[in-house]
Amino acid sequence: AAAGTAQAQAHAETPKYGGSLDVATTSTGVATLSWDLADWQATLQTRDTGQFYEQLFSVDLSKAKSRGGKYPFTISGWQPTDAVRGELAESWNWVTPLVLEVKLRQGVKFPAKQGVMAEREFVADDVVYSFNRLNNSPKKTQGYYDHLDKVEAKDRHTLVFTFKQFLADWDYRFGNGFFSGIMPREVTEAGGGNWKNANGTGPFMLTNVAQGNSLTFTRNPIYWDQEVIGGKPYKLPFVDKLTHRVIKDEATQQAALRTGKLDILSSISWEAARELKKSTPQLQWNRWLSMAAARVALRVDTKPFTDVRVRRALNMAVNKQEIIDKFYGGEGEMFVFPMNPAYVGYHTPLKDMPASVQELFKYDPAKARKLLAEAGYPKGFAFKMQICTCTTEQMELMPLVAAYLEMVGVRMEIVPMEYGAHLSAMTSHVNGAGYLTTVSDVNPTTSLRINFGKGQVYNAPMWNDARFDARVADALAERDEPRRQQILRELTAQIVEQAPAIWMPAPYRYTAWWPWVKNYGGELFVGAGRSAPIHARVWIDQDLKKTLGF
Amino acid sequence: MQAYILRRLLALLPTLFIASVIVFAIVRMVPGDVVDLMLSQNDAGANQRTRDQLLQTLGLDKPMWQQYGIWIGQLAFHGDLSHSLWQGDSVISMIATRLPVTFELGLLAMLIALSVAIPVGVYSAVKQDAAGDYIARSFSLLMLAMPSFWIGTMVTVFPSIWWGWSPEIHYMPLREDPVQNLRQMIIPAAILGLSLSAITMRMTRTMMLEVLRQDYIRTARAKGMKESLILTRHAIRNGLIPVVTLIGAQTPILIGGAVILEQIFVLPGMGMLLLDAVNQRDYPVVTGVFLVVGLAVMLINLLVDLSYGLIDPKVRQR
Amino acid sequence: MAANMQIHQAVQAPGLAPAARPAPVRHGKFQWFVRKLFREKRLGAAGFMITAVFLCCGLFADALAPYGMNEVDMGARLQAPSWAHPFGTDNLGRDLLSRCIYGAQISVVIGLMVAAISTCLSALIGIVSGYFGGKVDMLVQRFVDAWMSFPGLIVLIVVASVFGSGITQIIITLGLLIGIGGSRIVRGAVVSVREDMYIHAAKSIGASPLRILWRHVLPNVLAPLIVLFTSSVGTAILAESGLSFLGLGVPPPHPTWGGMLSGNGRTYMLQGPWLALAPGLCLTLAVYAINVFGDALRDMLDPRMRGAR
Amino acid sequence: MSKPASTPEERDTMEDILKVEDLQVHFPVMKGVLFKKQVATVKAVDGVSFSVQRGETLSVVGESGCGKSTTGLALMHMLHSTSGRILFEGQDVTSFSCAQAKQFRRRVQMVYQDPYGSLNPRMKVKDIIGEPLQVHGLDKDRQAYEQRIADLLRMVGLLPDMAERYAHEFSGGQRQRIGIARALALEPSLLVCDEPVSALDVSIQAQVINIFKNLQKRLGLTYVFIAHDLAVVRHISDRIAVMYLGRVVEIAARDDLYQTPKHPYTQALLSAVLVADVDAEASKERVVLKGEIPSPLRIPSGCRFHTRCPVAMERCKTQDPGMSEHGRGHAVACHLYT
Amino acid sequence: MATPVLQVRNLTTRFKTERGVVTPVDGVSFDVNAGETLAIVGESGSGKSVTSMSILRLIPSPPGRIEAGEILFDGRDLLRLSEEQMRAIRGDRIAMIFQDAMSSLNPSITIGKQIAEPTTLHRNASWAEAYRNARELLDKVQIPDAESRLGAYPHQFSGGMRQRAMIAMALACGPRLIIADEPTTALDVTVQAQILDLLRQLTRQAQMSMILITHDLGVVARYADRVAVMYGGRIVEQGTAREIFNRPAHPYTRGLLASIPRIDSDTGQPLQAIEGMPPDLSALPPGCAFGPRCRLASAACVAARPPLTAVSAARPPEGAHTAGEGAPVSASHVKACFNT
Ligand SMILES: Nc1ncnc2c1ncn2[C@@H]1O[C@H](COP(=O)(O)OP(=O)(O)OP(=O)(O)O)[C@@H](O)[C@H]1O
Ligand SMILES: Nc1ncnc2c1ncn2[C@@H]1O[C@H](COP(=O)(O)OP(=O)(O)OP(=O)(O)O)[C@@H](O)[C@H]1O
Ligand SMILES: [Mg+2]
Ligand SMILES: [Mg+2]
Repeated sequence: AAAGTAQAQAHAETPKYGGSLDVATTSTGVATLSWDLADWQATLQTRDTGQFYEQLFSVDLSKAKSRGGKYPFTISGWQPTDAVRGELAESWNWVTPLVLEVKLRQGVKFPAKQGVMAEREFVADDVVYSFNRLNNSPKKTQGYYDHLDKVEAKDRHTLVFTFKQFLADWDYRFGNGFFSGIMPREVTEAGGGNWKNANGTGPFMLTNVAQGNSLTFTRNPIYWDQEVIGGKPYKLPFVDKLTHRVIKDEATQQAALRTGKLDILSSISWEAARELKKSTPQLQWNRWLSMAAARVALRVDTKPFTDVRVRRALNMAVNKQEIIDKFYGGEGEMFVFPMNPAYVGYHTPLKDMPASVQELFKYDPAKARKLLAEAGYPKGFAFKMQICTCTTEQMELMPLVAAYLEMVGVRMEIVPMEYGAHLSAMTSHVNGAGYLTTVSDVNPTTSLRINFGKGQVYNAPMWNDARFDARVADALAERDEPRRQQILRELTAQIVEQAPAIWMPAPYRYTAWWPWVKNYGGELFVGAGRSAPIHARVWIDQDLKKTLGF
Repeated sequence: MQAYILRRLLALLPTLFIASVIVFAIVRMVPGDVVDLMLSQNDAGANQRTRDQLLQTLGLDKPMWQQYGIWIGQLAFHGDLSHSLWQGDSVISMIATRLPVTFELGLLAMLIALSVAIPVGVYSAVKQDAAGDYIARSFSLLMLAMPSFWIGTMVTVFPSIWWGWSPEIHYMPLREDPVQNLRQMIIPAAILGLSLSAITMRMTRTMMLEVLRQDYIRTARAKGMKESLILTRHAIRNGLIPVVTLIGAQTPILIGGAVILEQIFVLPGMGMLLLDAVNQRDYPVVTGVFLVVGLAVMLINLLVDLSYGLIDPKVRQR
Repeated sequence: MAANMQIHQAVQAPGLAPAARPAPVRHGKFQWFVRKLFREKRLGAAGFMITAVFLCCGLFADALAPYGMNEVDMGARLQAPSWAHPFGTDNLGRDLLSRCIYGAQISVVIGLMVAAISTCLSALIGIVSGYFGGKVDMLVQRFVDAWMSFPGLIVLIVVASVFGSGITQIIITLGLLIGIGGSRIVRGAVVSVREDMYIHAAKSIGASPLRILWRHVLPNVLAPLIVLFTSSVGTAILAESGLSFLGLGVPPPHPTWGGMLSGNGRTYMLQGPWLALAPGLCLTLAVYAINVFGDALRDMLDPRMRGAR
Repeated sequence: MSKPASTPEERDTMEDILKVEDLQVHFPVMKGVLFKKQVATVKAVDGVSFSVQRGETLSVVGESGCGKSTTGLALMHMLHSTSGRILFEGQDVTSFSCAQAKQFRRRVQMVYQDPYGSLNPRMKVKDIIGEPLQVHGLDKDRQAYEQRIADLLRMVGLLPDMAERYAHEFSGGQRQRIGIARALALEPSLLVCDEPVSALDVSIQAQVINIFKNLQKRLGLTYVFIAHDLAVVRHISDRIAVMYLGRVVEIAARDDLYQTPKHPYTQALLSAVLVADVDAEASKERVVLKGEIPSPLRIPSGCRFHTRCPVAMERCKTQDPGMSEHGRGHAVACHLYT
Repeated sequence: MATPVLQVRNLTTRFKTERGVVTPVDGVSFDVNAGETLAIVGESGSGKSVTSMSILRLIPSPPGRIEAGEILFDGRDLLRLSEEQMRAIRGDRIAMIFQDAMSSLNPSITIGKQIAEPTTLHRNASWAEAYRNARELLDKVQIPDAESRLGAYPHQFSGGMRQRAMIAMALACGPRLIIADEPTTALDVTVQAQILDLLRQLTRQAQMSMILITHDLGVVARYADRVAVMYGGRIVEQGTAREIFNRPAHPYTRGLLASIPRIDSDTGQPLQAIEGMPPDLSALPPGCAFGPRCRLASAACVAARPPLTAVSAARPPEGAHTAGEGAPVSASHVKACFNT
């Protein structure tokens, strides 16, 4: 990994070691779940364990926009193929169409942990052990590793993956996804669920957990990776201490940022950002499109949503542009689901979509009324829409949507539900005719499958189309990425046109950091939900911090 | 009297038992179970097999009464409140880290509430319908009328803009740095305490008005006692029973209901634990928190009941 | 002396039993009450007026509100107070004055209903348990203990998820929550009244327990009950706002003061302070008014205060 | 309603309306703050027996704190008695069924010693007095009911106008009269009066006592009359029981007792009576009892009175004298007479 | 016996109630000399207690108010003293025994503490000393087992015991004037005798003065030096005990004396009571309050209120004052009646 030379100027300052970094991460809603990777608890788990349990693949941060590249690295589940970089893997190649050989990086070491393990080298057996442990966990998502036959260590630093069949997602499933962490045997034997035992090859070591308040990490002194700045390599990480804050209340988060108690605040609403820019002009900013695209799923197995005309009519009845302009202050995107614009190569901009799709995003109450009349609802109808009380922004927005619908004679009754009940209604497929979901689409290959595949937990509209499912499967089995992209683009247009949901615009969100946070451009994720390599590269300009009065 | 206390303590057991059965069942019957939530953690989509497997692993496939039997058995024989379904930590240890925070917050709030409520209540009873009464009561009622989340937010937002000050977000346990800890606790405790104080203050005023008209107050005056001494020595005590009861009644609010302030001031207390556990449907944690809160409430109510006897000797004879 | 003389003149033929004095002009009870309230309890009278105004707002919201409760006008977003919108508009361009008026409908209804339910419940449980004592008390109090140790939050979530979230559910749940907890206060008061001599006297007359409770115990614990009632109005309105804060409040589009305050009010605290100011003021004023009115009511029901000044 | 009045001749043969057998009322004395221990027992009433016949007045006199009120409350079944039996018309008051208990409450009333404490501060006088009538359903005829309240008030020397007032607006004596009016409202068969006239001026006292006597004549009421004023007692009673430290020490017909008091305590009591005559009082010497007044916490051995008795003998210190009869219905507990 | 300790002049106290103004004390004047016992007797509800509470300014206000008059104690007008100065007098120089001993004791404080309190307040005594003093006082008022009774609560005392506790409390500081409102009503005659003897002894030895309010005319006869008779909120007759008992001048006084039950007489007859109803203090007739019940009443009695006048022409009033409203009354025997 070489640093982009063009940005020499941006990185001209010589980095300094030391200092501490305080961040409030994107999902502050819930404290860490299990510390044991084999508990299969995805997002939040990787967020925190990702600081020390590394994976085979990561991304090349030198391709970040802030460093002159083209990727913002603000989406959690997927990274563009050309940005992937080996982390614990040094190189990999397909020996046969179904056998993958991975050369592991040499000289990577687990640091010593009192009472758990002595310092030792990381070897291929560790990967095999971790994989088998994940694969054999009783809490495993069934079928997750079905594409794999076995994982073996050829020698100390070579791994052989034997596939049953090709899967486009293979690197995500066990490589840079949510269930890919390498946890040494010693830790699991000492008790992997106990944070005091946690120990990995990553840039940080977990030193304290204050339940419901903070996680404290210190730098791993024998971390393997380096960063080249101004042509000079530097050992990582720079900071001595990293603290993850669990702050649920947004006002508190922002106050803490304002007063320098937080160095980085990752997720800020556009409105709060405007205010913060005013009250704290020194802050640095990055804007990114929220992945949590909302849509009011309409159950296609329930009248009147069995009729596509009704579903399309509801889409046309909502003035989405006005929502972007007024509700989101112009800071939103119209077309973000099921293919996020960040999925470069998979996403088709709205203007390139067929007219029948574009039509859905144009406000046309007259046409909506006409469609409804055609479908046999000239006077409209009423339906219940379940919404989670946890999505405050949507709780605000939905009355507005209801008001739009009212104008074409459709009465949408908002049924707020408590978080667990709401989510569970969808996962166990008992949700109402209307159901607001904001579940984010983690990556382009899974997005269509888990949101519209038959029986899938996120399939709130109960979309059930065997041909569609088969095409999705085709795409997953397709080795050629452009062809895969082609299939998925077509499927996206199809599903959007069928309107199994009222597609809602997505707002932009902001990341803010203080100017003393150096070598940082607002990147949020490498791979699935992890931030360790980003934070490892950040250095703190402590003099600047002092000059600014903190 | 000992017999009474003993009886009360013994009565705790069945109460706790019945209550635990109810909570145990209720949290599990609330729509949205833990397995659904765990499944939704998955990005690849899960199927029935995953679900069954999870149920079995978590021991949730057994009939409810069996689950309860196992749980209560562990509690009875090992003093173990089982483990969190998500984290796998022992519930006791989770509560043990959270309880001191809540306890401290509650105690501080209670102290603040009482030290405001009783003097103000007494004052405004003595000065009934005078300007002082109106002002004191108005102030106290304003504290009641302003929602604590609102004050809390103001306290976090405006000082941060005007003076670059915001409440500490790093929780410092009392043991490690008492000064820092108190600095952190005092604002939420004051907000909570002041909002609780209003009701207590009104109760104090009301009871004071009842008491101050009694003949024995006249006797005290006839002895030449100062009004202030009459109040502290003769009056307050006789009006104290409802006030003390109020303290007991406010306990659940203090222990379980301070969620909002814990959230705003980033205090890792029981309220947050409970809220998280409920959100995540972490049944053993919910049940455990409930049991601990319940025990605390019951013990405090026992103390309140015992204090009746101290306050009113007539009640003592039963 | 002068006052004395006037009275003397009012007396007619001396030597008769003075029973023949003309009865003082009798006003209706309500009239008496209002007159006395306004003459002697200025603060209470103000509270009474404000409460009445809010009640009227609630009752005649449809007639009073200049705009609909959910009338969105995205063009008029986040406008500061003006003639067209005396309280300003919110982030959806809804008129805050109208929403506050409709909010009165729901908040005041919630407040009063919850207070009514909870106070009755408190009185019922507290009086029965405190008065009978012994086994009844032991049993009832264990039940209350168990109930109080239920974290209210869980109860609310259970109710919200089993019965759905709605005004009725919130009223009933809050009523139960506040009521059962409050019963201990009533019980405390009853316990100290129970041993009074007049209770013994009533017993010895042969008064039934029901009568003793109703005629003797209740009036003598009325003071804490009134405090309880008026406090719970405030508590309920505030609890609803707390619930809104946690996302368990009255569902949109019904505006509640608490919901407005905890939702938009907080989000737009800096951009549009009036968003919080309007409902906050209503809430504060209502809670304040009901409480001072309650205090005045208590004072006036105290027989020892009768005829003061 | 109450039974027709009995003529004096019948009295002897009539059954006892009230019979008290070996009544004991003990109060525990507790010490300690949280963990209380019973450290002693106040034997407020310690073996009292007497009986009252229908239509007669039994007065109970005795030293202050000797247990008169406690006995009275126990008779009303308002206190838990430690042992002994109280028979009302031959039936144990503790064994009453619900209906019987109500009947009992209707026919037995009490005037409390503490006039203020026993009046509900939140009730108007008319309700206080009218309550017994309401309880027993005698308020159906509104007009008669109000008339009755006015009559009762007038009967005890209060103005019917006062019906609208609250208890705290009355003077001590007026409160006492409210209590009397309440007790008389139902025209009970048995009235337990605990110092009903102590706070009344002599004129009103006379009026009230006359009413008591008239009612007795008219309706055959029975009174248990607890009092300190021996002149009043003489006027009202048929028989008198003298109590000392939780026991009855002498019981006799009125004239017997006043003319030939037997027990030394009774004698002392009578000698201490004051008369409203300045010259007589100026010259009179009173027998003042000497010696430590014993406490019901530590009742002396033997005769309870021996510590203060001017004629105490050696055996009085050890032997408890039982009641013995001397002459018709005149019983006394004293070693002098055994 | 020359200097009055207390001079009450034209004292008027009113209660404003919903039903009108009640005047329980209406222009009352009297003196109390050092070492003297003044008995106030009279109709129940005639204002005796209110008078005595007015002296200590303990009228509940609202609804009560002292409207007029002077109360000179050692030459100082109590009605003009500040609250603080008044406090120094209450319980120390003037002590009061309230009529309703039952409700006048604090139910939640031990008897011992309540008795000890005045000593700590006015004598700066430590609690231990005060308790010792309290014990002695309880002994003095004949409560047996004083030591252990110190720790009892009022409800554990009998009526008479509470009354004695009140007396002990009043005696705690050795006051110059003691106002005893029916102090012995709940006591049996032997204890009563001992208590009253104790009080008399104090008046004799310590020159303590006493206002003794009582209905027991036997007590008055034995212990009072002078007697004031109240009716309908006014003093209708005043004189030495001997004068009142032997030559009662006012018809009410006479009626009262005639109502006394006699312990030695035959009781076949009903007791004699004054006829008619007591007056309503909120609507007193303009004339004599007793007029409506008076056999001797004439037109004059109905028209105007009779002033206090000296009784016997043979003994002219010593102070040579014309007895009338508000005028100091120093004639030994005065009455407010036109006809006797
Ligand atoms: N708070 C009050 N409000 C109205 N009237 C009152 C109040 N207190 C006393 N009175 C009236 O004042 C009058 C005098 O009362 P006071 O207590 O002085 O009588 P008293 O002479 O002491 O009688 P007793 O011998 O019965 O104690 C009574 O008629 C009473 O009704
Ligand atoms: N609740 C109680 N607890 C403890 N002791 C009590 C209680 N009630 C009464 N006593 C005691 O019992 C004894 C008798 O009391 P009681 O009231 O019967 O006396 P009494 O004869 O009515 O006296 P008095 O004439 O003074 O009213 C007293 O020594 C008193 O202290
Ligand atoms: Mg008694
Ligand atoms: Mg009196």
